[in-house]
Amino acid sequence: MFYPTAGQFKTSYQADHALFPVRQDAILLGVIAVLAFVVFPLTANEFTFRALLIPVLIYSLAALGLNILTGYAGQLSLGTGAFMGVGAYACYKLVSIFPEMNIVVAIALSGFFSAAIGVIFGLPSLRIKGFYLAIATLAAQFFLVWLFQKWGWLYNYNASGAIQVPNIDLFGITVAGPRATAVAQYYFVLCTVCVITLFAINITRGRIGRMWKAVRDMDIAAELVGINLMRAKLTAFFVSSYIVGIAGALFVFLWRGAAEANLFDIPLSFRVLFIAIIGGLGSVLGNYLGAILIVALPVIISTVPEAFGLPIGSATVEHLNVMIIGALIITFLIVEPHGLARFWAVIREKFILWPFPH
Amino acid sequence: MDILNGILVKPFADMAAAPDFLLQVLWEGLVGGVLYALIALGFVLIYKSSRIFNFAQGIMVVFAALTLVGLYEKGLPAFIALPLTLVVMLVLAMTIERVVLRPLVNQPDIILFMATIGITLFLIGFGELIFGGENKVMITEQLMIPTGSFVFELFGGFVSIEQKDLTAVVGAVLLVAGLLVFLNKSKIGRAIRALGDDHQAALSVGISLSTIWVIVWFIAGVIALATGIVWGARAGVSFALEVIAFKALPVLMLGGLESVMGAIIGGLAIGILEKVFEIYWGQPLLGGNTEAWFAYMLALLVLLFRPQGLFGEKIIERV
Amino acid sequence: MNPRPDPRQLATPGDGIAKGDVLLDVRNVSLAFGGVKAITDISLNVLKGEIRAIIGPNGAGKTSMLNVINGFYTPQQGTIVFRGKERRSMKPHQAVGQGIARTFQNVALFKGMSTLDNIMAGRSVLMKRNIGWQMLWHGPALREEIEHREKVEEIIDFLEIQHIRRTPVGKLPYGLQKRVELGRALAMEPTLLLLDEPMAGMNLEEKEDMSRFIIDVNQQRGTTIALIEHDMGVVMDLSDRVVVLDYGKKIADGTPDEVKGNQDVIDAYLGVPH
Amino acid sequence: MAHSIASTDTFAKYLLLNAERFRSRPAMRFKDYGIWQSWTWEEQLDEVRALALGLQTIGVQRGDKIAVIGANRPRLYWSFAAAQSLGAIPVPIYADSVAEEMAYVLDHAEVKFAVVEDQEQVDKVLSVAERVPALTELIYDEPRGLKDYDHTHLHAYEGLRATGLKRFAEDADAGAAWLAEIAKGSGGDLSVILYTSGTTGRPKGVMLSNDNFVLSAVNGNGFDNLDENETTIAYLPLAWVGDHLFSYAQSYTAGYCVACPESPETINEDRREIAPTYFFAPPRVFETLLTSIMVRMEDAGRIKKAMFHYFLAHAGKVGERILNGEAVAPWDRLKYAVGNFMVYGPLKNRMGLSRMRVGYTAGEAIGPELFSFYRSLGLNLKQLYGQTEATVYITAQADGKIRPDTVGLPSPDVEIKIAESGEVLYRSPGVFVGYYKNDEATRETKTEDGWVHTGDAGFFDADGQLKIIDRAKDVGKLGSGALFAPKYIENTLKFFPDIKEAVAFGHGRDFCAAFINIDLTAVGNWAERNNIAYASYQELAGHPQVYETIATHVDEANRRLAREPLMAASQIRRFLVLHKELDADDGELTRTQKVRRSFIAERYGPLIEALYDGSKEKFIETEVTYEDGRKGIIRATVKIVDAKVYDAPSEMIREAAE
Repeated sequence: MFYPTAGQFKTSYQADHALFPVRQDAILLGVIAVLAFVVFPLTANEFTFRALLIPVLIYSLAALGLNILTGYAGQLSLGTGAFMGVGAYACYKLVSIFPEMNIVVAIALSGFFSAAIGVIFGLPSLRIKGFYLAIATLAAQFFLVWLFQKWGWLYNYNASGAIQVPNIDLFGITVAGPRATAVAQYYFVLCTVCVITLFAINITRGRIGRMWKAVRDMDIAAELVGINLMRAKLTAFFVSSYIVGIAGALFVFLWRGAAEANLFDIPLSFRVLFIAIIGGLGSVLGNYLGAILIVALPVIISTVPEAFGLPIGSATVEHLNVMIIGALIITFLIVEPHGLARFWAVIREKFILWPFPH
Repeated sequence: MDILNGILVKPFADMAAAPDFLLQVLWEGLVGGVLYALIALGFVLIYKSSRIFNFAQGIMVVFAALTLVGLYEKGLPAFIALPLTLVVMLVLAMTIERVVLRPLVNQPDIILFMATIGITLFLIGFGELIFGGENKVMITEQLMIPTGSFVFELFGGFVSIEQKDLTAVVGAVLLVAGLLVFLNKSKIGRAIRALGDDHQAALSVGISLSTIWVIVWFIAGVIALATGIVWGARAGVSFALEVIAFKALPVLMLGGLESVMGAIIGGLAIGILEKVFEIYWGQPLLGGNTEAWFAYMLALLVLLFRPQGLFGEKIIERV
Repeated sequence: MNPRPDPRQLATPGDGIAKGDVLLDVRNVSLAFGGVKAITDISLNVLKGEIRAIIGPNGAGKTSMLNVINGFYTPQQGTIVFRGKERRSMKPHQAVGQGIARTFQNVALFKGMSTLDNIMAGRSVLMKRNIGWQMLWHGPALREEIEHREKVEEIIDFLEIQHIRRTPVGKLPYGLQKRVELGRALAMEPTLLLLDEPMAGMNLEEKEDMSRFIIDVNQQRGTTIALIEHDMGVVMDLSDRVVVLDYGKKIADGTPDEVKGNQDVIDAYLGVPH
Repeated sequence: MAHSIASTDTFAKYLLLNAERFRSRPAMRFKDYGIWQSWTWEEQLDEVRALALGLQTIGVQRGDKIAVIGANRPRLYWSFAAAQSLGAIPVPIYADSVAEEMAYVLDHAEVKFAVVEDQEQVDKVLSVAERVPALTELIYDEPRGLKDYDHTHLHAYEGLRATGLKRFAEDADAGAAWLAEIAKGSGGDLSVILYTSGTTGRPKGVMLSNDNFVLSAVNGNGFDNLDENETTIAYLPLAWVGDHLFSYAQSYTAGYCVACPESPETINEDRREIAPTYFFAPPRVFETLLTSIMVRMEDAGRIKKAMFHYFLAHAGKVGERILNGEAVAPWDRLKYAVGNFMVYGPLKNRMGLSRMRVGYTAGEAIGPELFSFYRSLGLNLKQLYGQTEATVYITAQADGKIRPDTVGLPSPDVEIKIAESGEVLYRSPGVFVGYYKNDEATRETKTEDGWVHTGDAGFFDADGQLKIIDRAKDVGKLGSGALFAPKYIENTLKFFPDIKEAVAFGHGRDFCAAFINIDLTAVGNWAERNNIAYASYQELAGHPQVYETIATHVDEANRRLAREPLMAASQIRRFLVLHKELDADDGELTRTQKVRRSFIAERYGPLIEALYDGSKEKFIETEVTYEDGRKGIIRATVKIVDAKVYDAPSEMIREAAE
């Protein structure tokens, strides 16, 4: 039996509004949680942590942030990378100025900086729509990256112009900096991502989420059912940028360890956008699926030929990689424009309806 | 007071003090603006005819230039490499129509936009795989583009105008003029213009949608090649060139996504203004490299007052 | 124990205006786009508790009139008095706050959302819990969500759309979409409900259903209704009073019978040139 | 409170008992406002008491008849209990009956009060109120649209309930008096009057006592080990004896939970959500279910379809034997297990039957193939043979002793004998008191010593299981003298999803011939897939390709009939596809959707003649009644087709043993 849903009924709205109204979904999530919290840490090696698990989680989070803005509220943004940068630099400055500050607090606070900047750059969304707005978000992208380069205070006037993450402990365990172990960082990122995902799900399925979707689907109608467009859009920019900022802070502090301004340039924005779109706009799950695909793909492309004994130069791998990602994006858009999340939804629906085709 | 002085007085004093330098700056800005305008023109054409925001326009510039240089490096003479490059652009247009546009017809705008980003990535990877990633020199002389420069003595100083820049400007003017004639006078051109408004009307001209798309993308490819040659002559050919594609975007915001005139005027305006700003304000006050964002900030400001761009049509919302 | 609220208790809360008093008074309103006059010096009123129809041929200015009433357009001249408050312009979402809800000529639902979510979205303005509670979901935010879900379920029950509760509205047939849209407007608990051609594009059976719902809304919930219709037949049976517009001008106002006998109205509908 | 009453012989007493022994166990669920609103036994007691106390205020007294009209919803079931608690007698009436039929029953039963569902029923009752002099007060559940009605004799259920609650809260005596009223009730009292739709003539009011229902229900519970852990779904008409037993009497005696669906449109979804453990459906429901399964599978991909049919075939081979606990080869068992994973399990899940422990089908004979199909999936579906006059149970199949072609052994405490004429007679504690105000009919049906004529012909087979052939009066003889059992033939035809209804003729004739009604869903779907355009039912029914399809079904049916020694003679020689759907509104079907053969024979006389005179087609005019009551005429030229007949098997015909 695939997805036996018979006999699952709700006697209260509370049960009907549960996170997983269908029991099998909850079981599936439980299995994934066991994998993520127990099996992976026990089995993964340093390379897997650094090249797959941690980046997947961080990119998922960034894509989740973008997805809230683009997928839920319908405001296309091309400046995600720069907002990640704001989070990262904010966290760096907080840690430099208040070395005693708990890293969790520092990261949580750094999100507010990117959220504030996000709201400022979101203001034009009240007047500008569609692609015009997308281009407007590029203004944030280019301006902020320029600022990261030119404003020495941000990187403590380092000669290199880069920010370096110091060793930071949490409850006696080093979680950031050169001394941190991959496992510790993995757990830190995993927990953060889980908590924020839960919050994001809750927001998107409640009143605010509906307001966003209403604005996305038809903004005039949304206004005429009493939704304040300005507030709805700016809330979306705020929440989105907050999450993106956190992802940026994690990106530097829990993964890269150091960063220069151009790390946050347009390629990063696009990478996150790909994840959100290939994963599926308007879905939380999609961000994870998209991130797994985009992060794992280069690893696969570089390891598979080797496994078959075909040595390929690293430059060639890089070029092939870019090419394949491009082709994959097009293929995915043609096959399932609504992304991997929809793909899964269709499969799940098939399982539920099995053996019937529809 | 120093700051106010630096912002409000000193730049203008500098301009007045060295008008020859100002002229030089304006010329440089103009040349840059011509290039922006050309790229923006490619965007506008495609957007008008198919509602696709073609992010790949910038990379088509690089791809075209790279193909030209690459073919030359493989030993083909320039007069063969140039038409061959045009053929490559035609094949590219046909491939895109067949592989990308046709399966994605009727999808939401954002999906098509993403698809063009996919095309961008593919072309980058493909181009680098075949021609290599290193910087190449444009075959300026082989294409018989003059490389000298005219020097005018003016206002007690001198202004230097490179001949290839002049060629670029003249070439661009000719290209745009030809394009306008094509769009306004030929049957296909009218069909392309009609397409933006109404698919059915365009189809009644008797040309299939696929053909029109191929033609439009091919024209965009030709414009890209022209841009690539000119820009390559100035800065060399490499994928770093793709950044100029981003420069074309604020031009579109200013000019409106559907206006050919808007693209030209917006391009020139941004080219000149960003140069002037960089020289007189950016470098002395902000540490330079303001060209990275100036155009965007300018466009953003303009849009706040005219959300449809300077030349876009006003949208009246109806329910 | 078991919440089975009596639908009769759903009537909108009192606002000090008794049934039969003037609820909405449109005074000498004119509206033009550029040089084109959409509405010329029209006055009309809507009494509390009635079904008021605005009819007229295409281009008579009916929709513009609704747009003026709910703040989407600002008239160049004239004022609007709603519940005793005079104003010329306001934001559409403020109109909702004052108790004016509406539906649209061409269904304007949120296509990506289910029937339930669409109607829930209609209650956005009545929900207050901030983002902090929303994030946690449990506690006040959940209570609020459930409270409003109960109201929405009453509307779903009322409109007999239980079987499409979870269906994305984009997949519904047109007639049902119109019903969902009415549901969304009802969810706002309006004092005045504006319906823009509620029966456009429907077959006879659907029209009859919709008429029944409109009457039930008016009677059960005590909602005052102003509706626009192109087709005179249905309206005459439905409404208490009718105002007829033609080329942006008011040409008749009165009970259905009075209007039916009016020569200007007959001319307008027969298309006598001006 | 000590409600415990030693001798629980009425449902009101069971209610008190259950509120004590089952307290917070669910008694009733109702999908309303999007969720399953639930009531525990304690809450159910509160509800029933509130209504009873409210009913008292409008004058309900012992012996009054209270009509109950509407769909399956808790408040109407509570009306039964509330009325009975006061000694009044509920008279449930089919909600879909037209005003005319309703007027007769209301008047005949001398109904004084009526509890109805909504405006539609209020209007219907009011429209005939003049003809029902006894009727004084009308109570409605759904207030929608009734606001402006004159409320002098019209009462909102909600209002009565509120009054009742208030009385109970404010007046301690009211509650005590109510308990005293309950105590007055006894087993011999009339419990309910159920009007049987009857295939001919006016409906008759079957009077059933508390003893009838309580004893039958308790016996039924014991027979199938039903207790408070079961769940059932109530979706069949309230006025039907089966529903009264399964959704009311057995629930009260066993203490299990009854779930009411949200609306008729959502019944399938609601059943899936609830997944009843105890389920009842007439063959028609199982037929529709099977048809929709097959139709939906038609759209599946080739591989999936092949897989589906492969495993169904395997289930057909070994499924029933596994269910019956017989020996099956391990390899077959393994294959069945795979099939269960891939097909049977998901199928049961989609049908909402995956938790079904006991399922019954009754009301009319179920086609053996249809029956076997469900059993082969692993569903413990059983047949039951019963009547309103018997309070349902006459025979039932015991677990493990199930054969598709019999209706089982006599139920507990039921005696059965077969009359000379072949008619089945029974005697049991469930035997009805009599027909209301119709002693003559009572005498015709029930003998002095308590034996009841079923009107069905049947015989006991070698295992002692009862086999019903047909209605006693319908069983006829072909011209050759061979047995002609029309229903048996019709059921054979109806196994095919394309065939919705069939009417067989042959009594006194040379051969057997049939009318066939296509199933619009199944055939329409097929037409769509084959790009066959049609504008109406009539056009589709007359389509040559449809005829071809039906002809292959008739051919297959004849092969099957040929295998049955008793039936081989009545293979179908000629048939036609009827141009209109048989419809209860036209009197062609009963309200329970049984074919009214004699009426049809009269109405379509010319067609029958054409079947036997060898003509190739026949023109006919038929009067029809539309949903809104208007009448119209439809005309058609109906084609008649010959079918192939097969040789009977050579083995000896085993005649009925008794």
